[in-house]
Amino acid sequence: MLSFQPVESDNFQLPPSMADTAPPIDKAYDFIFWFSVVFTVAITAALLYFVMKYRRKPGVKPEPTGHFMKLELFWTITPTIFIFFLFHAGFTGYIRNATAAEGATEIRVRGKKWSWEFEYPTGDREPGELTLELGRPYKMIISSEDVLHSFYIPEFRMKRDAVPGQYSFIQFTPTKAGTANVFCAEYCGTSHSGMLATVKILPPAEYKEWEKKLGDCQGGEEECAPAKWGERLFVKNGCPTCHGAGGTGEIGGSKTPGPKLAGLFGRDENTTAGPVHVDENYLRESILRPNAKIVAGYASVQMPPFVMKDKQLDAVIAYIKSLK
Amino acid sequence: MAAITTTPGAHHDDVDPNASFLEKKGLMSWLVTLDHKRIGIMYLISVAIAFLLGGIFALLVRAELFTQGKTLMDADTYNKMFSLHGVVMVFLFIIPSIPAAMGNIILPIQLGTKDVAFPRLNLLSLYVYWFGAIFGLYSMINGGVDTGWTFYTPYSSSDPAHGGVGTATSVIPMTLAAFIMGFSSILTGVNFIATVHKMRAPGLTWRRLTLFTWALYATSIIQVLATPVLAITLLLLTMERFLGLGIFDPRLGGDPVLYQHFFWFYSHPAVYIMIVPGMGVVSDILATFSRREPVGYMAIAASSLGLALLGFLVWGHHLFVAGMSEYATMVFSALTFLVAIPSGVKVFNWVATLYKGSISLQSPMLWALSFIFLFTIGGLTGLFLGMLAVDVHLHDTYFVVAHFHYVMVGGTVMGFVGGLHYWWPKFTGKMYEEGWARVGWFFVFIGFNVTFIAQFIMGSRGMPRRYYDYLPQYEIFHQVSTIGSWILGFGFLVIGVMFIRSLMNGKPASRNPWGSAALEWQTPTPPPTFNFVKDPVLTRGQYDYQLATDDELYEGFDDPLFPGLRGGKAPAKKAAAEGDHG
Amino acid sequence: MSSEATATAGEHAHGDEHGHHGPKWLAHHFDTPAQQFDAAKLGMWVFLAQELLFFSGLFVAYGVYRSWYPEMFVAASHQLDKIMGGTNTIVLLFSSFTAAMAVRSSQLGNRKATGNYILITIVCACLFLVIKYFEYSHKFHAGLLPGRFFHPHPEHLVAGAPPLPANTGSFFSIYFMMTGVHGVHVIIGIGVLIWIWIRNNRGEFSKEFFTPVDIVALYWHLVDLVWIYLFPLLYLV
Amino acid sequence: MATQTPAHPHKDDGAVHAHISSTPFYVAIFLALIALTVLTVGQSYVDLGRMNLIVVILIATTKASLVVSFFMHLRYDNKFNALIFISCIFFIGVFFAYTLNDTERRGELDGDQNVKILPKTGEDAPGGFVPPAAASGGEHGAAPAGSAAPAHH
Repeated sequence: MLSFQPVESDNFQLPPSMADTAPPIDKAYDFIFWFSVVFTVAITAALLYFVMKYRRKPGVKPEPTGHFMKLELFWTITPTIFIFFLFHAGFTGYIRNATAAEGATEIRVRGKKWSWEFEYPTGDREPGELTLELGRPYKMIISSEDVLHSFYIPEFRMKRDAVPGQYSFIQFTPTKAGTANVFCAEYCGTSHSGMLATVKILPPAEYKEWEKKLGDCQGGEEECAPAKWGERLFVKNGCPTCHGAGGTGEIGGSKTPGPKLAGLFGRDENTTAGPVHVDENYLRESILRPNAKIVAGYASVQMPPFVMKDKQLDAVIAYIKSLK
Repeated sequence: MAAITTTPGAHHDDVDPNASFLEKKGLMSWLVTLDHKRIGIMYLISVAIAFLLGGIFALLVRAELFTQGKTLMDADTYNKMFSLHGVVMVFLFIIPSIPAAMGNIILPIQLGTKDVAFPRLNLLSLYVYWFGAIFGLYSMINGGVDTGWTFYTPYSSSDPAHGGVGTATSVIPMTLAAFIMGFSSILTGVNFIATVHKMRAPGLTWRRLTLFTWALYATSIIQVLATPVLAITLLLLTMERFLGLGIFDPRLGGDPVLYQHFFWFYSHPAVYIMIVPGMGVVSDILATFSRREPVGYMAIAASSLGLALLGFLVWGHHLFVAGMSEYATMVFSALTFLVAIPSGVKVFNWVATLYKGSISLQSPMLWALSFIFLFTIGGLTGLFLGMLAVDVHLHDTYFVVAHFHYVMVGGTVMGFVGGLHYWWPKFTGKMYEEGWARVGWFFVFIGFNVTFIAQFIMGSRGMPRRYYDYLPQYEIFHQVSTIGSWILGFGFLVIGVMFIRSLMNGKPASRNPWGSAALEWQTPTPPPTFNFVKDPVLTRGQYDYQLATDDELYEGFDDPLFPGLRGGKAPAKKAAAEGDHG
Repeated sequence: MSSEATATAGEHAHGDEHGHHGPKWLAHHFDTPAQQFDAAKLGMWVFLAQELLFFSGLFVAYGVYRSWYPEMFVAASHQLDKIMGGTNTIVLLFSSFTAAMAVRSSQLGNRKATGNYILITIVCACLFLVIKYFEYSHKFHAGLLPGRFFHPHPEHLVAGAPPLPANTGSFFSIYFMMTGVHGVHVIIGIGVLIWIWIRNNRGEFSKEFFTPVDIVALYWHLVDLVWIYLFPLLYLV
Repeated sequence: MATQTPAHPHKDDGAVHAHISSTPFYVAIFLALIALTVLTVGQSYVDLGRMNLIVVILIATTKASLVVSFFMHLRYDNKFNALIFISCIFFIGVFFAYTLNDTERRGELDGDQNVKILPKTGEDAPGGFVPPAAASGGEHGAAPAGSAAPAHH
């Protein structure tokens, strides 16, 4: 039934298909799309034809309405039959995508206001960028630390809410190398639309290379100078959604939810736990346990804690120090 | 006075047949009135203001999205704009629009009764609505809300002032506003159910009710049975934010998905509170402008009740990706498809009604026909979202936004504005300018489709909803959509100006300007306080054009398109030249 | 909210002005007393359906949490006073009985008995609230409060009862919401009962016209009905 | 409902005809209600295990139906009023059953889906319940209620 429409993965209506979960959904989508087109065209054509043919004319009386029992039954029963097919098409695809393959690689996905963090089986955490190996089955274990988020990769046609206090998962096997987008699809506050991440799907050989350097700085020597790497980590962790690009405390001219970071280092700040001199230790504490000492005026902002390796922390602190 | 009666009923000796219900002047005569028509008109003015306000929010939202990044406002303001657009449109405009405003004016006349069963309750419901609206306005002045109209927990319930992770905006007044306005909706529902059951004129059997009455009856059932659940949900939400109950907030041991069950147990049936009355309006308009009884009268009436019933069984389709058990998703998906059956039955019957009718394309009919087209698209795109696998992709994207706008604007608003055109002469006693009505319709129809077809495409391409900013590949769709919203807004502006002009210097309307056989057109225009000069007794159905006398249909018939047309006897020269917009 | 359903019944004293020849209490837009009575009854039943749906949200929340945390519910229900709850049940049942008797007296046109029965009903309703007040104040003392405010003081808890799990605040949220919303209904009930009592004293009711008494009694029975479920679900399981 | 009922389905004389029960009958109903209350309180001292809830609800339902049928006269009332009441119970049943069909069956198809605790590792989901004691500052929530430190720390 579903095969009458050849599956065109890159059509105008859908984003490119990059995982095994996409084709069944695309098939169902195309099926229902053409079903709808046929119905809409038929109904509209009949409507327009009748309107033109039976326009009010002098001397022509309308025909009194009779009873059309058979007709009524026909257009009650026909849709009933159709919807069984539609339900079946939707349900099988859903169940196929709702059960994970044995031995799938488990990656933890944590949503927090307003960034995504991915934890690999090695324990390494990478914010803002998810790197996957082509052809390998994955299971994303999704959780949220504050409010509802929704982990959505259009290219995989997969979406699942990240519910605080509850785990959920999606599973897929990437089928095409390239990059895809992660969106947050459940409204979560000010920077909901900035809660993005990228998915990089690498062929196995490249993936092996990447995996070796997981948790370290990827790139040349210059790119891996602490402040440079720190800047990339700053962006990946979603810090600009609250502190502004470059820690300027501004997005598009308006004040951000979090305090300005540029020029912060070395100053004395008033915090909820008394005056504090902003040094490396304070910055480190504020990243790991943000609510211990909150700068005055920001007490109602709930920055989520960030977990990083020591060298990553050092790089971010070096970057913040460099901001003027 | 020709009435729909052969047996004379009781005569109101002391009622001046020419004294319309609008005769009495003075603000107080309106504020303490028990006349359902006056209450309906006050509702109508209120919802029109709400529609204007919600429309301005919508235009601002679209304008902000015209370019990537910041166009007009910052993210927080944008988030409040779309939330307020939703809250105002849903709770202040759409839910009371057809039932409370138009239903109040027309329903008792269609039933041939002097008033609704409980006139004081009716006035109370208006005051409750206003009281709720004051809370809503207070919340807006106090900074507004940025939760979306759905108030999902824990974002809405977890107050940062108590160490929570949610929003710091003015949520409690807004939820209380919706809570209070819920009672207004319940009171209207109670009133209408009792009125339809107990107040029908002699001879007005269930089979002779208009389809608009049937639709309002079905709607009232939903209002009465679903709205209290919203009330308790919002009360729990308010308490959750205020006292930290721990029922919906996970940090206090609650479950946010449970909130979604509670919320959608009301809010899905609420979709039918919105659309079913619109279907009723369309059925009546189609009958009048095709001059024949709708095909499958009982099927259309039964499908209104069917939609009301099914509306309660499908709320879970809003939760397919929300963290609900797979078994529950299966049940909800299967039941969701059942909604297609009564919806389909209605559409097929409407189209069949046109067959061999005598169709006049005057402005109410244009709205009714565009309702059918747009609702068909809205309904069919609903099937996409009912299919589990496809919904996983489309949920919470612009596809959903476009879908429910096709149902609510393409459906309800088209029905509402169409009904407003249709019954306008009856309750104001004034005609409007047909030409401008068509211009307005044209812009609304075109603007609406431009706005939302663009949203369908970007939605299926993955653009999530409620986004302040977006990736570059979606920019073109957003721009088309924003331009469409301007066309749409212009169309409504034309219609608004046209109606105000009609009020100020419209030509007086005759008793039955459309030549309809229904009961409300058999009483003077505008109707007297007790609706009829003498109590009507029905000897035929309200759609029985073949049984209606020429006097009933055409006395005072002053169709500007068909001057002198009485039962098709007189020639109508202009007939062929009209209706180019069809 | 309950009184509105009765608002049209008998309050339109203007019938005659409109050339409508009927009893004073027959509203102008009704043809016969029976039509008015049936409409009021139907409206009230629809309103009661609405009330039940309103409470249903709390019962569903109860059901979900009870099946998730049965031991928490058992432990917490030991902190509630069965004797007080049971007494309150009997008080409410008795008031329901007197409300039914008030309707009966009214149907028979016995104004004095109607007034007395309504009065007893009001007294019982107040007694219910007094007992409730003592129960609540004990809970406040013991720190058995909803959600965020839950912090039990061991010295005030019932001796020998099972220990309370950390999330017992959820139980007390449900307890306070259910009994609180019910209590608000009791207060509204007292209000409409007093209203009916005054109208009865004024002599507005008769054998032919007792609709408001009937309808307020229906509301009062509903308050009783909800408590019939609340009591065992909260106190006894 | 759609039958050709007359629009005013009341008796021809237009007067109100209501059923009036006798005083002893009301007393008997009241005594039966008291007896059932005593029974349900007495039962609570006997542990019937899982049957507890069922017995309690059965007794409550018996009491409720006595009140509805006789005190509220539904037994003698217009049949449509009874229909309203019954359909309202039906919708409450739908609400109850469907919601529990979700909350009771999460994690059945796959143990990791929609669960509070991961079965494999026993980790609590982050963002979940923070016991009030852990919310430093005590009763009035002066301090943020546990800053959502991931549960496995």
